[in-house]
Amino acid sequence: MELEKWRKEIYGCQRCGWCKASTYLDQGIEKICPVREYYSDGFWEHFFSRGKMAIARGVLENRFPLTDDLAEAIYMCSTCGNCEVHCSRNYAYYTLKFIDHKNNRNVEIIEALRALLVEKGYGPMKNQLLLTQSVEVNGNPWQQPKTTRTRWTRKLKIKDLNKEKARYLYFVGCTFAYDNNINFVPPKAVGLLNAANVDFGILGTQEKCCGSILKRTGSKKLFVKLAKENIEQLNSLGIEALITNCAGCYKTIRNDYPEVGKLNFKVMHVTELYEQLIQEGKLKFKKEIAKRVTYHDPCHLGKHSDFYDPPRNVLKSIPGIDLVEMYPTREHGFCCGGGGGLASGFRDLATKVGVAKLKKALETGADILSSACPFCYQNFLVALGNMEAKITFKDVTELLADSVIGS
Amino acid sequence: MVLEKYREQIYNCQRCSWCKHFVDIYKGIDGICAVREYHPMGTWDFNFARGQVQIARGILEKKFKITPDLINILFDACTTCGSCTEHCIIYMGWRGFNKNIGFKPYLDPTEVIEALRAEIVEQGLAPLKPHKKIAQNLKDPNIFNAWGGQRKERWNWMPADIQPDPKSEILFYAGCTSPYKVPEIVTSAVKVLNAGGVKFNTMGDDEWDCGSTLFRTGQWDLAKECMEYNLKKWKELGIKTIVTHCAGCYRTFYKDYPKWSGDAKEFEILHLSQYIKKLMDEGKLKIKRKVKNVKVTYQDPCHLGRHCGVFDPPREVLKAIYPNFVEMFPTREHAFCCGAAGGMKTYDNKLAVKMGTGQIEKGRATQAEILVSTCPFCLENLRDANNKLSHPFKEVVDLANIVERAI
Amino acid sequence: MDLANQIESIVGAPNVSKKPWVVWGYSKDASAVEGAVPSMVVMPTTVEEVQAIMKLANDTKTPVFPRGSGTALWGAVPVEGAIVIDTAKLNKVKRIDEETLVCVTEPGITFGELDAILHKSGYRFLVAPENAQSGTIGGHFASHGTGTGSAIYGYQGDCVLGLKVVLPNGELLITGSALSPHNPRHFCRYAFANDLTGVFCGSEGTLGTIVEIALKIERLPEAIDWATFRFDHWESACEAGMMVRRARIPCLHLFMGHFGPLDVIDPKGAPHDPIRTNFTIEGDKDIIGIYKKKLIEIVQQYGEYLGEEAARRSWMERWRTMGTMFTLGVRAMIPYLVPFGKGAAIFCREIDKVSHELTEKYKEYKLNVFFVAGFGVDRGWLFANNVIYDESDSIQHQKAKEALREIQDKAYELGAIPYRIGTYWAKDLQQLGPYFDVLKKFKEVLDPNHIMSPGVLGL
Amino acid sequence: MGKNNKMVKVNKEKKIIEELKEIVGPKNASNEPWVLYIYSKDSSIHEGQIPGFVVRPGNVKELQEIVRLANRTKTPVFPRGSGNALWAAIPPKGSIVIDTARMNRLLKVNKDTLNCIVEPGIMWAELEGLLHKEGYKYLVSPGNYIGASVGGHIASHGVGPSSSIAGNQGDCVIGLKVVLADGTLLTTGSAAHPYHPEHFARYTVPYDLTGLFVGSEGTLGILVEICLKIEKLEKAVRFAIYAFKTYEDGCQAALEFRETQFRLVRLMIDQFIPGRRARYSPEAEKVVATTYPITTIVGFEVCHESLADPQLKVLQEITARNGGVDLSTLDPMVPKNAEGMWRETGIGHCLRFQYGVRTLLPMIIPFGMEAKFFFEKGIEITKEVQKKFPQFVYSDAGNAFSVDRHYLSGFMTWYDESDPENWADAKEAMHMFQERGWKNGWTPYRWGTEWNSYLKTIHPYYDILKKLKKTLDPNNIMSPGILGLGGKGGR
Repeated sequence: MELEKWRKEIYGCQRCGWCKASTYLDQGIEKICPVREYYSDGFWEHFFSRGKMAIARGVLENRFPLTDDLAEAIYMCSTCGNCEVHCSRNYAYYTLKFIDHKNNRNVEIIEALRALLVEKGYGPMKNQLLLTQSVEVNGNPWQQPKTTRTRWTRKLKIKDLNKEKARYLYFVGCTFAYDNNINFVPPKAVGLLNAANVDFGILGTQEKCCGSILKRTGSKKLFVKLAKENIEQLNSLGIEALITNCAGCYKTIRNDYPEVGKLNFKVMHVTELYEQLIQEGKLKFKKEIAKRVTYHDPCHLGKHSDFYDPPRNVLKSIPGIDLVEMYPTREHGFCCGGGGGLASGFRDLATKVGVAKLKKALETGADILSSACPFCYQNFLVALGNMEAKITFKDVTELLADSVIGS
Repeated sequence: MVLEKYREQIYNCQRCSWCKHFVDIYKGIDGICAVREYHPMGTWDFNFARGQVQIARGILEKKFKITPDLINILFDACTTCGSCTEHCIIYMGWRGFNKNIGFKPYLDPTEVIEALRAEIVEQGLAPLKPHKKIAQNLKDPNIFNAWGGQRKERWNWMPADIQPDPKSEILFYAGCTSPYKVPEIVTSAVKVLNAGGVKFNTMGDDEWDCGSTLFRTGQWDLAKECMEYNLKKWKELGIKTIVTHCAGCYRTFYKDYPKWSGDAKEFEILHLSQYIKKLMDEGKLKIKRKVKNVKVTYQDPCHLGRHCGVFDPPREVLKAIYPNFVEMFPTREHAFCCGAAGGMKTYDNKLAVKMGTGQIEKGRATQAEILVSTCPFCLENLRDANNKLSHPFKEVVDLANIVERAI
Repeated sequence: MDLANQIESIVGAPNVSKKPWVVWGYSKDASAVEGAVPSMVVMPTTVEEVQAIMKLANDTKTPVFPRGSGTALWGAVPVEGAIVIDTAKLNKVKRIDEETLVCVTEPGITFGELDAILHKSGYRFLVAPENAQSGTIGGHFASHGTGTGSAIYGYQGDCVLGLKVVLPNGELLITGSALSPHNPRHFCRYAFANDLTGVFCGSEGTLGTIVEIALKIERLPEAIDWATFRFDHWESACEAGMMVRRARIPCLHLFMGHFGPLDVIDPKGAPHDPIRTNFTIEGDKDIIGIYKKKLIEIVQQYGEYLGEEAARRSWMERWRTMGTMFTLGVRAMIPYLVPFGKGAAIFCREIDKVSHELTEKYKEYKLNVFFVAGFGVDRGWLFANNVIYDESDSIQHQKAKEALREIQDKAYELGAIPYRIGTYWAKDLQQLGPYFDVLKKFKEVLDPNHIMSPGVLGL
Repeated sequence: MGKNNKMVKVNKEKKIIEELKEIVGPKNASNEPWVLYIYSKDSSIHEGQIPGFVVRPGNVKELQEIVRLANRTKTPVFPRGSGNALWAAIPPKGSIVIDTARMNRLLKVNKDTLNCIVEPGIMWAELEGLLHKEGYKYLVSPGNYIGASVGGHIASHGVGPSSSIAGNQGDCVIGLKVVLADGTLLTTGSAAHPYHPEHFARYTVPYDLTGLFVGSEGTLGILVEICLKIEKLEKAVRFAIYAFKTYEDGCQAALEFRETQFRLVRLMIDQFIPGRRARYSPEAEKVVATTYPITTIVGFEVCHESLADPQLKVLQEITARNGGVDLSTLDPMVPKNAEGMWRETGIGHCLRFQYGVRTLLPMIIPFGMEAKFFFEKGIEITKEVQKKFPQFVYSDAGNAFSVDRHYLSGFMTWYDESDPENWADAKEAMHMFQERGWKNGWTPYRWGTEWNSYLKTIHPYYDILKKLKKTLDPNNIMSPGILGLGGKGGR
């Protein structure tokens, strides 16, 4: 059983309750768990991490049978990992930086639990099931035919790595590729890379879902299968690095794949590359963007991959942009609500959380909320639709492109 | 009913029990009622003023039968030293400690206690044996004094070389205590007066008694007889000024007589100490020997100090001879009673001496070697006490002796 | 209609659950004690609901277990089949009275949340627990807790002016000045004859369910300053702490220990001498300087001044310092009180020795028993002993409990005063003769059916 | 009742007094009518009640014996400190009055843990003297701290002029030893510990029973040992009088004084009534009488002389901010040092007694601006009563001293006990005060028998008191009647 792997951590829970509420006014921290704070019944123990740890322990000691509503409780989580950051057992790691390893791995444990539930047929949630099945069938969660994956490349001339070699692979990811609301972002990225004449290509219709969604929602078997295929394919390309626009893909490929198989290339988030290019002076800014911008850390990038600065540096380097921080920020930053299958599983809650985060952004008086993740993008769009707010959302790529290429 | 006259006073008692154990940490006052501090049953409420005033109230309201041990308490539990009066809130207010209060209730606990005793006598339940004896002595023409010595022996102490001057308007009143009990006081007294070139008259064998003891022990009728007798005699002798060395006599002349008779106001009453001071100021009396190296301290006789406010003359005289004069604490109006007064010595000598011992100890605490007083009662009692002690004073003497030695 | 349905009809379906996997989550606190699984958990949202629940439980003689945040370290765990009343939804601040400096709040709010609210109006509570993050007001008061601020403000009990308590029979008891029908305000604790407020202070849920607490508050200090000192011996360290208290320097926190709580932890156990003390003082901006001067003046006679950084950090992280120990592994803690004075130093040395002996004794089980002293509380010290073990290993867990019991008994004999009882000290409480009898009598009066937290306090 | 029962009663009494004398010795027990009369009354407006016996134990053992005897014979006992309560703490008929006067020792001064352990009979002033010698002081003492015993003040959770920061007497007690109705000796607080019976912490073993006996006014047990908080005696003190135009300003300033959290040992607020007080010098009085009728009297102490003036400055700023003036400079009578302060508000405070026999109805009101309304209302009430009973002198209810988070104010009437009619009227007047005060939200704070009828209306609080009473004192021998518990008793 997957859970066994985390036995020590599960029993390690101190039950101190920091994952329920942690207030640090000087750092602007007032709330920890989006579910506890914004779900109507969130006050129940099992809706925040401590309770989930207890359940995991109960499962190990098999104190009770699994049930559907137990499953629901476990899926009621955006796996944002704020609890992990605030876990008293990780205190010396995150805050004091005395030790180099996490003592507790809440997110992993929750995903392990979900894996168990799927195994036993209690998960994933109904709407999530559509996505996972779609991944199996179409190689993408959005129930779209494989062939339309390249729709966004129309009128663009990009190397096809199935045919020729290139230094980098630009891994678009399903969401940016298929979602018509946001699929104008990849072209901009391509534009930027071209502008800096980077040698890169794409997999076109041969690109398959990274499997993030499977991993998050516990479809472990499918994920491993998919991951194997992908690793094989990617390794065969002989690329130096895989670049992606998607925080989800980034996390999955960078953090989760290695557990399945070795990778022979580096995994980079586009913003990382932009940063390089800007430093090397390969990107020239044409246009000034006199705007106040605040940056939201996607959990998959920030908390899970410890990836905070590149996007910020990029934004800072854009002339005219005044980058302001929300409080709390970075590892303490609050989730957008889109992650961990929460958006697909529990739409309303996801929206509530998104709205809450938007309010935080508004407090900074920013005109633009920026991020580097399609899920955040999606969720914020919904949230914006649900509130009156003088703030727009733009992906980092978008902003950079506006300044470099001009629109 | 004697008490009726005191009804208002009695009901004015606040029962605040300041008279129980007044403390002034900065003046070194810790307790004021000698009886409460030294009486074996002192801490009973009836052993200090509040209780006795309540008894008076009870008698007025006829709340209980007057039993022998109640009477015993009344005479055993108070030296009428007046310290309770001094520290009575109501009395302080009346005397104007607090200038602007709306109206001024009056209460003098000591007065009430004396009235209480008179009441008992009036009801024929007292005087008690020892006090009755005094009356009998006084009524007996062969004795004619309080202490039962022979009438003809009264002036035996008078130095041969000093003769009373019948024409003088100044009367030296010997009283009955010193001539029979501590004659050296009166001897020195007259010597001092003589040295001051004072021509004085005496009442000779016709001297009877000031009535002090009678007033204190409630035998007011006889006391008043004494008063009438004295006033009459003084008029006959054409006296203007009465000088006495006895605090008891002084108090009676100065405070009691005016209360009962209008004529009393015609006479000037001087205590020996006052008179000596006067002589010294006028330069008639020269101090020949100052004693620098010896420490002396002074016991305020209640009747002189607290009752009549004569604090300074004796001190000034004393300081003129013994520059090295020290105060014992508490002192002046807060001074403890020596224990003899109010018929205590005659009624309960043991207790009286016990109180005296207390005073001696207080005195010794100042490192003084000589204790001076200006009252035969104090002197007698303090000497008794002094003889009992392991570290006694070198001597306990009257101011008169001191002065005599110095000139 | 069974109990669950009846309760459901009181609080509504979403607020009650008896699902085994739900109630399981409520079976433990943060201590080493294995709790029993309650029969159901109910989450009332109003006082009326609490009253109804209690009444029902009383009529059916079902044990009730009020629960704050479930973070007790002294074995406050429910009994088999109990109804756990989770106060999480009773978390509203009723009123902040800036006139009388009182804040009336429901018990379920965490210190952190309350702090956030008070700060907005420029006020603060006086005493917060070590684990103010998730600890609730109710829980802390019910176990008369201490923590930051205790050095001058004393116990949580000292900071409470009045209560509203639901008694087992469902009646709502008000204590303190709020009793007056014509001025039902909390501003004086000793208003109506006997002070019943105190009776519930430390009752740990054995007498009733607290539903409202009036906390003393004060204006935020204009300035805060810090100082850390190093001492060579327990004597000097203890003496210094005592002297600062004696001079009544407004010392918010006075943490004495083997290591400043934010120093690096040697994973093999707490590093030893030198002993450090962190002082945190408060005051008006133009006065605090003088206080600090005075403080240094006093303490320098005993130890070496190390500047303010360590103390500052330890203050900034005051509510998370426990984490430094949690990172070592699951921690069982036994807190107790020791009076100021020579005795304290001797105690420290003794208990420190004992801790090492025990670590030795349980070497094979990889237990880590250690003593890090603690902080000043009014007229004494709050010290604690820690046992660090791995709960996933049942034998180790067992041994940890034994070790804990040993260190506890030892401390008790050395004169430590048990101060949070739970089930840890229950046995020792019964030694107290007449005192315990009176406790029992009380219990009798207020809770004749013994439904309130049976087992806790050994009642 | 028949002659027969009379006989039985008489015999019973004879037996009891004999036993009492056996316990404490013949000198310390009495049932002489005149003795009983003395012990029949406190300082309140109510007539006394003649007890059956007065006994003065010298130690705990004796006291326990007495209580056991009482419990056996079901005779009420009535512990008595100094007998100057102002709220009708009056012994029940035929009860055994236990006079604690002989249990008046200071047992211990713990400088380390800053507390002292005393027997209940000691006078506050005595204790103060003893502590001063050691260089320490207690925190709160009653207004009449010269006459009052420690035990009495604790048992009635008293407050005093120095309560501003220290709070209620209940806040100053660390632990107690109490003799319960069955004669057992109960120790509360940390001293209950078998291995280490030392008083230093109140909230240790669960349930703060200490508080239960603080304010019980002798209805649950008899205090035989009290552990009081003490603090170092500070030489550095400052004292000031500030005057304000209105109650608004005064109360606001007082609130801000309090918020500074300086160690205020005095904080009084007070409305100037011409010819009422000698507190002001003529110069100062001019100011007060004309434009600044509301005065606040502030005294504080500091741990270091260098702190005194900066703190004083802060207070002055607050005063200025609230449009007040500083009288201290004007007024030579303003104390300059610790002794002065002690005189001013120690003895000085008691001098209210001077007006003669009087009722005092101590009541508490919230701190802060709201107090203003209470003061004004209080004055209104006083006027109303005054209209009905013009013959009395009244204290306006517009003055008070601060206690932690509230003020202690109250209503006062000076009357003449020697005139029965006048006395009866005074009672009537006081009942008016009680009734009006209560209705207008003044909270009574010491109970005796004075408030019985009111206390009985408070549920379930009162029921619980009764239950507790019943369990701790099944035979109802502890001061029955007080707090309306167990039988009529009282007046």
